[in-house]
Amino acid sequence: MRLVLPVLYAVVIVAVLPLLAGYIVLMERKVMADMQARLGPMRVGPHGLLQPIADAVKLLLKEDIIPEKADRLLFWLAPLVSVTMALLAYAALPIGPAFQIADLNIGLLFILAVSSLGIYGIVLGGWASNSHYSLLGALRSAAQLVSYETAAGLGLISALLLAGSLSMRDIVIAQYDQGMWFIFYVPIGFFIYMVGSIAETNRAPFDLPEAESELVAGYMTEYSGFRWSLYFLAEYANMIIVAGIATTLFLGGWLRPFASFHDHLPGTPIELLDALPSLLVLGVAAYCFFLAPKQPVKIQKLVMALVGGLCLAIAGILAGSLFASPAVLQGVHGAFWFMAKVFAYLYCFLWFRFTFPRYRFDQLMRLGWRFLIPLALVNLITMATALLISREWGWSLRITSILAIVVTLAVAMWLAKNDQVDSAVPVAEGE
Amino acid sequence: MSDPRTTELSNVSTTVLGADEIILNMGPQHPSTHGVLRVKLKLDGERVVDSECIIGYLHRGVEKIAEHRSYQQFAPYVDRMDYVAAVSNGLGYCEAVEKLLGAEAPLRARVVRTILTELQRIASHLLWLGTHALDIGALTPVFYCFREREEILKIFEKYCGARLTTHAFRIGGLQYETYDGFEQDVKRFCDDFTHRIDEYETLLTENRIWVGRTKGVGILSAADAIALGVTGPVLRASGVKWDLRKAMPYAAYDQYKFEIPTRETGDTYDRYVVRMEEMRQSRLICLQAIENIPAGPIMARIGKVLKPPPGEVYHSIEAPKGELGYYIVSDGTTQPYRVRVRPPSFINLQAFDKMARGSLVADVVAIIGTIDIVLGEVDR
Amino acid sequence: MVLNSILFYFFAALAVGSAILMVTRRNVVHGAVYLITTLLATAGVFLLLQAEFLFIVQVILYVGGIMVLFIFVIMLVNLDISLLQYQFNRQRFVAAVLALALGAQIFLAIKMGQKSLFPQASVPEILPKNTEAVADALFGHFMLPFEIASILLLVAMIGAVVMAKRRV
Amino acid sequence: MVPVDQYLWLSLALFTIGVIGVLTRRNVIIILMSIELILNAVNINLVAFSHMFGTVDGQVFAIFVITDAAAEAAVGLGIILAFFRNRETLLADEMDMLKW
Repeated sequence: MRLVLPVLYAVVIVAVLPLLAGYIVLMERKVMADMQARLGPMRVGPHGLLQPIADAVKLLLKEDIIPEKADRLLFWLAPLVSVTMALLAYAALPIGPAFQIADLNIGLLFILAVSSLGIYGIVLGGWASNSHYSLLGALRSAAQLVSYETAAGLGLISALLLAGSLSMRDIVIAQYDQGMWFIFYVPIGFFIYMVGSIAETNRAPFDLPEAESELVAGYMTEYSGFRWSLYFLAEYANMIIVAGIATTLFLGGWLRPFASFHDHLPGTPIELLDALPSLLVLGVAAYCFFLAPKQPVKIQKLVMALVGGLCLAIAGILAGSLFASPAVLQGVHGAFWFMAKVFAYLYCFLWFRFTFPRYRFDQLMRLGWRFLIPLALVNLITMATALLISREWGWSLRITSILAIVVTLAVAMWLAKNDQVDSAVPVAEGE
Repeated sequence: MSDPRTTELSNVSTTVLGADEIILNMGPQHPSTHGVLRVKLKLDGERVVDSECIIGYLHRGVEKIAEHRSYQQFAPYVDRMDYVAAVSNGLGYCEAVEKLLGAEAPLRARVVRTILTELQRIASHLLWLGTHALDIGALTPVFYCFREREEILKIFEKYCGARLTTHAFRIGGLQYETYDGFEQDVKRFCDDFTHRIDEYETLLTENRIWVGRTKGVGILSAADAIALGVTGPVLRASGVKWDLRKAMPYAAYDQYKFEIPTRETGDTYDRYVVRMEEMRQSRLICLQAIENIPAGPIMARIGKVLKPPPGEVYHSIEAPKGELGYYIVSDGTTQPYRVRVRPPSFINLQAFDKMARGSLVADVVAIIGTIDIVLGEVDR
Repeated sequence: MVLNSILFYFFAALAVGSAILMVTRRNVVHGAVYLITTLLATAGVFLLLQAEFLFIVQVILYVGGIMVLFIFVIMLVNLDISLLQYQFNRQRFVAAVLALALGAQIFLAIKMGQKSLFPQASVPEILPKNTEAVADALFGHFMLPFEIASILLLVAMIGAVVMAKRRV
Repeated sequence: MVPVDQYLWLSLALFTIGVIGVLTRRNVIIILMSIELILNAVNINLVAFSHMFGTVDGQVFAIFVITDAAAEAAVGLGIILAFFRNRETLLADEMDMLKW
């Protein structure tokens, strides 16, 4: 039993993740369409609900091209490295108190280490393609990843200070014990991590390696079909990973809002929050059933109704677990809240993508090294000081952390003001 | 350097390459060169050391065609030059021929022409804004811009049946009377449009990344701009207050009040600001004109067969992209002896090298976008 | 515990095998990939030795940092020429023999001292909180070396920047 | 439990391979990588002994070794880059500017 459950979880994750990635793409396209005053995919399935499956089939059936002068071994290996490392990181991600493959006591470091290895997929793939666009994209991507990893890591440490543990599980439990999500103690750390994670996953406005008009598609230029979809999967898996890290460290992981009140005031109305997930999903189900008859084609009606039924089943499970033992309740609802937070975080990614223009490479590097990393360091020091004060003098951490935030904000203002050099190209100085 | 005849034996390829220098060809098939412009860049790392625009991929011999068509027959051809501002092209041509004939369109026709041309200016700037923002990586403005441009194109369609290459005007005036509800349509659009511009500006004007990508990029000084013959918003962004609508009023522009927006630095951001302000001014002109469209005929009495007296004429208008001039020589027959077009895009493109030298590759995309070229007009 | 042994021999074979490949490959990028494999296998060995923190350091720093630097540089310098050149130098046979002799010496040394070195393969109690223990050691007893190491890194950083700069 | 001497054999093997690499290869990047291999072999020893004695001192030393490796790699690669820019070669036996 000690081994069966983790293996089961692993199988579930590997099986579900491609599907999930596909539906995140659909979500992306729908959100983009909504922000741009259009409809997005509407043809395949009702409201494009089957679009990801059609896309997947298309990708798998495409011809697999290996450039003639490519390094065949590495060309073959690189996407696998990318996707393996992305999937490996899920081993330590707690998607709920019960749903975690392994609770390592170096959990966070493990995830960071493994996902930092994904860079090899990019660099080797870019090199193996034997194309200038690929190589340049790969080098840019790698430089960007290395730079922003530093900033993101420093942002994470500010939350680690509060948790006092590297185990993902303990971090969440620490937030439960302290009665507050860490985002409220270290909002700036969260901000830094967010920017860093967007850059790490090569998303807009930091998507230079992929979308910069002169680099075509960056390191993926020469890839097609299945290999390309592996890269794609890795990218979206990485997005979920960074969202999962942010959720665990800053947003309370699987905890529902006001989780700690549960202990303080048993039986109070705040318990109603437990019913919220099932009601929400029930609402979605009702909406699906409302839309089903309006679909133009019979099969679309059927699919819509099936989706509604699925939502109904999920709502049932969520509601049913309310009456089961506390462990089951926590497990099921924990997974729900975790996924809800992950998707909220991912939504921000999409939001940024469709709002901001793209940085230029030198601006990107300047933002990373001259703004984010100094800010992260200052944030770390102020937070550590706040923690020390509250420990030594017995002040409330809430007060000292606010002081720390104010100081850090002042420094941020100062940094931002100093950064306001005009964007003219800096005078050439070395590489 | 923008001479179409020197394609391969160009200054860029013949100069000796330094140790870390490479030649990069952007285009003619490239998402951000707006059609079939080919830019040959000499790069030191990512920095542009030298550049050259190679054009002519869309050359159709428009000027030559003119010599074998009657004056009226040639009118639709001019729409195909700057195909995103066809109405303005038509206006310039019609007025040039009218000048040659010594005729003038009736006032009503001139007012309607003004309204349509200003709408066309807005449409052209909208297209520029959308694609320029897209080049710099902002994905969303292009859809908003096309939404509003659609409204303008609908007005064109209702008026003359065509959306893109409209052939809206005839020599001597207008072919069609305005349709019922024309004023209301334009007014509704103008009333709505002011909020829409605000919407674009909230997305871009104050946006740190947008400012970072455009400010200080592709600077063109006023002296350089004048020396290169640059016109239109590019010139005005460099601080030269020159607008043919004020300097040599044509159509009905002398009747309306409007400002000529200018900026000082002449960088990409300034050109953006100038064009945004121009859209607002165009909207104001439309509103003023729509208030009071005089009654009367829409066509001057010029006869069916045009035989201008021998002579030559140069007439230019302020097209969305700059000074659009027509030089027409008549030998007294029904066909022009020679038509020469002064396209703003072609002349403005000459400033590219000046702007791009010393910038990064990523800026080249922004600079091509900011000049606002249409290759149909550059190559003719 | 059998699993432990199997894993150890697996990692050891992987490490040695890819180390040999690294030294013999013509293509430098392939060599780097094999070195990465060796380093990862070593990281696995560290994990078996319950040095979790070192495992992470090895992966993040060695594999995720230093080797990326290597690959970067390999890609920056032109490879095509060096692929055609002869890969081993003139003194290769002598050098190989000498290296093997050195290896044999160490082998003998370990073999002879084996008994006295390891009186009892006493299995120590499992270190429960490896990260904390390392942190305590680093920031307590080894504070001064730690600071010196960071100064070393600073110096190296400045040196690398100066070296790699095109125009000083 | 794997006896400690097994770790020493592994370390010895890696060390010898590294030495062979340093002494026989011409490509200076491979030489640098072989040095990394040697340092890595040392680390295995340190950690193995650390495990045997039940303290973390060896691991701390290993961390210092890794730090050193990072510094060495950074400076070494910087030198290689600078050298490559000037001489267009990566071969150690062609780096003979100081010989006469």
